[in-house]
Amino acid sequence: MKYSGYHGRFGGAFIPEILVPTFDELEAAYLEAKADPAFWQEYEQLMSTYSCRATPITYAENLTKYFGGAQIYIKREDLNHTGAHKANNVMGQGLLTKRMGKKRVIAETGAGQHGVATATMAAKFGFDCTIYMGAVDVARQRPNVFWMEQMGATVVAVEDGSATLKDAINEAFRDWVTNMDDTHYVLGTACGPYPFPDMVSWLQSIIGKEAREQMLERTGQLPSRCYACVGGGSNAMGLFGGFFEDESVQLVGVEAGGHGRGIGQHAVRLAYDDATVGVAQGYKTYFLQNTDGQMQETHSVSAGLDYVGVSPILAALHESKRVRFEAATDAEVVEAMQLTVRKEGLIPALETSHGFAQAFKEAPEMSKDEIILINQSGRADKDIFTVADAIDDPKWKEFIIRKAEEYKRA
Amino acid sequence: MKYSGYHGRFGGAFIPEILVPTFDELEAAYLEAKADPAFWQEYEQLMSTYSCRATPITYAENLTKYFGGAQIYIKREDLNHTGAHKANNVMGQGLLTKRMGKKRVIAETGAGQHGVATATMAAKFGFDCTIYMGAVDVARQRPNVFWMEQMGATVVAVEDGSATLKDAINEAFRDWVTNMDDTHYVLGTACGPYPFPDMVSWLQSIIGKEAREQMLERTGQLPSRCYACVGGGSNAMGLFGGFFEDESVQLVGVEAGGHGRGIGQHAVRLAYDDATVGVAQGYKTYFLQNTDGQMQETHSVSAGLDYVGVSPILAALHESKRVRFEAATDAEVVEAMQLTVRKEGLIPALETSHGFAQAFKEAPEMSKDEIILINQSGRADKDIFTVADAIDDPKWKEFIIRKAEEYKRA
Amino acid sequence: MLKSYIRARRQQKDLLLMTHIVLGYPNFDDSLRVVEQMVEAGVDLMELQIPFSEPMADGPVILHANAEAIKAGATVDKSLEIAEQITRRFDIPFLFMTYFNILYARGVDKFVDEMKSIGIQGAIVPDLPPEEGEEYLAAMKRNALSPIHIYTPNTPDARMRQLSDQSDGFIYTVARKGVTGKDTQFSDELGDYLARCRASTDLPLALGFGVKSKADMDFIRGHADIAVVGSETIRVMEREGVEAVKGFIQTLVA
Amino acid sequence: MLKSYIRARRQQKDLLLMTHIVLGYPNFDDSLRVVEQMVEAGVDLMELQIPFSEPMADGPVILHANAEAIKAGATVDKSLEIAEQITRRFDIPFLFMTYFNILYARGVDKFVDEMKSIGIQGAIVPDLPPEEGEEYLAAMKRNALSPIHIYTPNTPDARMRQLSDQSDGFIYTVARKGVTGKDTQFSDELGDYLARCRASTDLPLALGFGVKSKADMDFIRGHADIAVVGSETIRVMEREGVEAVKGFIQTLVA
Ligand SMILES: Cc1ncc(COP(=O)(O)O)c(C=O)c1O
Ligand SMILES: Cc1ncc(COP(=O)(O)O)c(C=O)c1O
Repeated sequence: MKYSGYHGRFGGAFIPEILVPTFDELEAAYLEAKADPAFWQEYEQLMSTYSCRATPITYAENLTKYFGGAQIYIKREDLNHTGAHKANNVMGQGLLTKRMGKKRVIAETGAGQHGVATATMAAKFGFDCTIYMGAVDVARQRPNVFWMEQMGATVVAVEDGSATLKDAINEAFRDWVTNMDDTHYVLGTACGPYPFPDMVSWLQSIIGKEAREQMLERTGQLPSRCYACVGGGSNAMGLFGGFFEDESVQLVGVEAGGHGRGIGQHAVRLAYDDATVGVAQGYKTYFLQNTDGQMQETHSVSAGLDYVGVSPILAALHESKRVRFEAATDAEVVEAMQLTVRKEGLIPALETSHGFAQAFKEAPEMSKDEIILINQSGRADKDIFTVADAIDDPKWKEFIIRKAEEYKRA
Repeated sequence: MKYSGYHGRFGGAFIPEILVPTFDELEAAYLEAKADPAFWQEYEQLMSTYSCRATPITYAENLTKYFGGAQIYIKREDLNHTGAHKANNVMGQGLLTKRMGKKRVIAETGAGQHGVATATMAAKFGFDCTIYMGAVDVARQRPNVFWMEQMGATVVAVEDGSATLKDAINEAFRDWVTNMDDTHYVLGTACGPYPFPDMVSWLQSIIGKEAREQMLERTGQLPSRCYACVGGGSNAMGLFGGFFEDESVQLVGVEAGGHGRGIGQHAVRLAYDDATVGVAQGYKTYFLQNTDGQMQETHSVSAGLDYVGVSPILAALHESKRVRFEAATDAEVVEAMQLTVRKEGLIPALETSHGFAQAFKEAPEMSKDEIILINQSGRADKDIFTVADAIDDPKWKEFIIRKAEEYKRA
Repeated sequence: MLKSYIRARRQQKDLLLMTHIVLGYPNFDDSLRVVEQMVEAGVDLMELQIPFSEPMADGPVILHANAEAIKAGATVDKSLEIAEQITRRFDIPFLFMTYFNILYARGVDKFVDEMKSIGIQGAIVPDLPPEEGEEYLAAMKRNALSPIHIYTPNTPDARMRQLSDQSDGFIYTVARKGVTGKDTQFSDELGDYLARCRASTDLPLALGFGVKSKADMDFIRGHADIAVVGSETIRVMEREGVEAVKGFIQTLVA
Repeated sequence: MLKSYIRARRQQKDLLLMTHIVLGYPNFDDSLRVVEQMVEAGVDLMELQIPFSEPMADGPVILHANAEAIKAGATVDKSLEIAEQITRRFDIPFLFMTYFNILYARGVDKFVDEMKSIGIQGAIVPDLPPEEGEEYLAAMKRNALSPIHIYTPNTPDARMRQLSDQSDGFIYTVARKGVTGKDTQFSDELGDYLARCRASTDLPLALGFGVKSKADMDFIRGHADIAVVGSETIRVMEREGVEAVKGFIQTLVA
C-alpha cells in the first residue's frame, strides 16, 4: 500500500498475507476515487436520488426550551434510506466495488443496520451478498434479518466466540481471504485495517460537510459543540469531519456506558480507563481486553455500540485532545430517547441516543447564544424489540405472547 | 360554509348540526391559508427541515430492465419522517391547528401510520393528542401503538362495529362533537366532509408539484402514466395533483383487490362494480354497502387500503374518466413488493405495493421511450408483522414464539 | 299535524315526554313491547330509530343498540313494517330517527312517501343539515311531514332562525355538546341557551341529551315543551328487562 | 538454527512433516500428550499455537480450539510454561504460532526474549505483515529466532522476495486461498505456484492448508520440503481421542 494508515500511534493494517494484494487494490481504488471529483459527484448524485441527501437539520425547539440553555439542532441521518447513516458508507463502497469490477459483497453486522444497508445496496447494484451476524444478534434482531433475506442476501449466523459483532467481523475476513478475487468486504464502520478507517470516514464526511454549510446558512454561526455516539466511530467521524478545521467547535464523542465502569459492564474504549492499546481485527487502537490481550465481553443496551474496539482515527483524536470522549449509561440513554420522542416527535436509535444523552447533560449549562448540533445517526423504529425491552413495556409483551399463540395454533 | 364541497355529484358535508360552526371555522382557516402564500412557504419550510422534502425521485433501473418496457421512476414518499406521505397532511394540519389556536388534536388510524404521524406532529407542536384505532387494528398493529404512546398520545381502542378504520372515524367524530372548542380533528385522508377532501388533497399536492418539476428536470419529459394506490385517496390525489392539467399524462389509481371480486372480498370502490353511491362518515361517494345502505366488511392485505369509502374527488375523477381505476389482488401485491425489494432495495408498504403491482402489469407493454412514475407512499419496515404474515415466513414465527417464551419466563 | 298535536297536548301538561327506541334491538318483538310500555306509561311522542351501521352522532349505548340490531337481522324493510304496526296500534305521534344513507339508499322520495303511508309524522336525520337536504325537505313538505332539525349550544342565532325555517313540528335542542347518552349539567347557562332557542323559533322545543331523572324533568319544565329521554331507557331495559321500562317512565312523569 | 536443522533433516527424508496444536485445547495435559504422540510418530517440527480470542485467519476447527482453550483457562503465562516443558522434553524444533496482540500485550521484546529463553525457535504471526513488524523482526534477529512468513497463491513475485528477505527458517506457503482447515485441490496449478515460490527464496518451503492424507503428502513430495498438517489432527483428536493422533500421523509418514 502507498500509505501506512497510521494516525498517531493508531491504525495500520495488520492483515493476513493473502489479503495484501486485495488491500493494495482497495487502497488504489480508494485513493483514485478520492482524487477524482467525478466520484464524489456520482456519490452525491446517488445519495440525493436513492436516499434523501442532503438530510435536513431540525431545530429542536421544544428540547431547547426544556433545557433552557444552548440551542439544540439535530442532523437527521435517520431520514436516510434504511434509516441510518450506514447508508452513506455502504452506497459509497458500492460505487467502489463497481469500480473494482467485483460482483459480490460481504459485510458484518451487529444490530443489523449495516447488514440491511449492505443488502439494500447489493440489491440496487445487483451484487451477490452475504452478511455475517453473530448468532446472538440474529436471534435478537430478527426483523433486520428478515429484511436482509427479503433483499436476497444470505445471512450467516456466526456461532463462534461471543457470537456478536466482533466474531462476525472475523468471519467476514475468513470469507474474504477465500473469495477476495470477486468479493469486496464492505466494512461498516471507521475501524479495521487501513484504508477502511480513512475510507469510511471520508465517505461519511458527507454528513459534516452538509451540516457545516447548513448551520451557517440557517443560523449564521457554527455550533459550539457537536455530539455523536461512538460505536466503531463512523457517524462521529462523519459529523466531525466537517468541523476539524474549526477550532472553536468542540467535538464530543459519546460511548456506551452500559451499566457503568468496570470491564464487562460497558463498551467504553476512550472515556473510561478500562481499555488498553492493542492490535486486533487488523488494526491498532484501544481495545477492551485483558492483560493477555484477549478481547473481553462488552455490554450496551444498543447493539450498534457494543464493540471492543474503536476507530483508530478517533483514538488519535482522543490523544491529541481534538475530540472529547464521554460515556452515557443505558439508563440515561433510554431516558434521553424517551424525552426526545415525546418533545420532538423524533425517534433516535438507542445508539444515537447516547449523543442526545450527553448533549442533554451539557445544554442547560451553556448560554442561549450557543448552538449545539447532535448527529441523529439513525431511527429506532426498526429496533422496536430492543426498545420495547429497554423500556420493559408490558403491552408489548402481551402482544408478542398473543401473536405467538396465533402462530402456534396455525 | 362558503362552498358546498361538491365534485360532480360527490362530496358535500353531511355533518351533525353541532359541528356546523366548527366546519365554518375550519373552512375559513383552510381558505385563508390557501390564499396566503406565506402559509405554503411555512409548510414547505417545515417539511424541508423536519421531514426531508423535496423527497427524491429514484430511477428504478433494475426493474426497468427486468420488464423491458417503460422507464420506471419512483417518487419517494417513504423517505418522509415517520415513513409515509401521511406526514405531509399531518404537518400541514398541524400548522392550521396552530392558526386556529387549538391545543388538542385527535385522529383516526387504521394501519397506524396516520396515528403515528399525528402523534409525532402533536409532540412537535406541543398539542395533546388522542388517537382512535379499531380494537382489531390495535391488536394487530402494536408496534405503531407503541410509538404513539411513546410520543405521549392516548390511543383509544374502538370496540364498536367492525372495530376497524371506519369505526375509528365515527369515534373520532364523537370526540369532536364534544370537544370541538379546543380540538382539531386531523382526518388522515382525502375523505370525510368538506373541506377535508379538498384540504388534504391540497396539502398532499406538494408531492405532485415536486414530482412534475423533478421529472422535467431529470428526464426532460412528463411521465406517460402515474400510479398511486388508493385507500382514502390522499397519496393518489397528492401525486395526481401535479399532473391534472397535463392531458397526456394518464393517471392510474389502484385499489385493494384483496381476494378478488365479490363484496366482502376486497376494498375496491371504483374499479369493480360492487360499490354504490351513498352517504356516510359525512360525505357522499361510492361505498361498499348493501342495498339498505349498511356498510359491509372489506378485506385487504394492507390495513391502510381496507376502507369502505373513497375520496369524493376521486369518485368524480372516475366518472369524468380523468383517472383510471384498477385493482391489484393481495397475491399480486405481495409479489410486487418482494420483487421491488429484491431488485431495487426499496421496501414499499403493502398499501404502496398496489401501485407497483399495477405498474408492473402495464410497463412491459409500453415503449422504452415512455416513462411511468409510481408513488411510493410509504415504507413497509414498520409493518413487519403484517408483511411477515403475508409472506408466511416460518423463521419470523419461530422468532416470535421464542420471544414470547422469554417474556413468559421473565 | 305534529305541531298542533304538541300545542294541544301542552295545554294539558306543562312538559311533554318524548322517548326513543332502536327498532330491532334486541329484536322486533321487544321493540313492540317497549313501545307498548312507554305509551301506557304516558309518553307523548316517540322516536323510532332505524338502525345504521355508522351512527356517527350517537353515543355508546345507542351505537351498541344499532350494531346489535343489524347483527340480529334488522333491515329497513322490517323496520318500516314494524313501524307501521306501531303507528296502527298506538295513538301518539311517531317520528323516524335515522341517518341519511338509509333514506338515500332507498331513494329519498320513496322513503318519505313510505313514511307517510305507514303513518310516521316526522323525521330526525342528524347527519343531514338543510344545506344537503333539498330533496328530503321537498319530499317532507309534499307529504306534509315534519322535518325536525337540531339546535346546539354553539348554534348562532342566525342559523337557529334558518333551521327553524326549514323545520316543522318542533325543534330538537340538545342540552350540551357531545353525543347521545352522556350526563348533562342542567345549569343556569342551559337556561340562557334555551331562552335563546325560544327567541329564535315559533316551534315547540324539545330538549334532549342526558335526561334521565325526575329532577332533570323538573329543571326542564318551563324552559322547553318536550323532554327527550333516549339512552337511559335502553340502559334500563338492558339492566332490568323490557318490563322495567314502564316503571322507569312513570317515575319521570310522576 | 532452524534452517540448518531442516536442511540436515532433508538429507535423510524427502519430505518433512510439521504439525500443529493449540496449546490448552482441550487442556494443557492433553496438549503435552498430543505432542508426545506426534514426536513419537516421527514429526519433524511443530507449531504451538497460543490461543487468541480473535483468530481471524483460522478456520472453524482451529477457531473453535482457540475459543475452548481460553474458556478452559488458557493464559499466555501457562502457554509459555507448557511450551518450556515441551521444548525441554522433546528434541525437535518448536515454533510459536499466534496473533500479534498476544505479543503486543506482553511487550514484543519481552515476549520474544521469553521465546528464546524457553527454547522456541521461531514464530508465525499471521496478522503481522513485515510492514508492521519492525520491532518484532528486530527482536527475533537479536535473539537469533526465525520469523516465518507466508506465501500465498496471489503473492506477487516481488513481494515473495521481500518476504523472504524478512524471513528465516523456512517459508510457509499456503496451498490455496482461504482459512486453515479446508480442502485443497492439489493440482498442476499448485505445482506452478510452488515452482514460483521456490524460485523466489533460498529458504526451505513448508506447504500448508488442507493436508490430510498420505496422498496429499505424496503429491507435495518433490514440490516442498515440509508438509504442514494442522486442522486434521485436531479433528482426529476430537473424533477419536488423543491416543489416535499417533496412528494418524504414522499413516501420513508411512
Ligand atoms: C443508528 C446507529 N448509530 C450509530 C451506530 C454506531 O456505529 P458508528 O460508531 O460507526 O457510527 C450504529 C451501528 O449499528 C447505528 O446503527
Ligand atoms: C403507506 C400508505 N399508503 C397509502 C395509504 C392509503 O391512504 P391514502 O389512499 O389516503 O393515500 C396508507 C394508509 O394508511 C398508507 O399508510
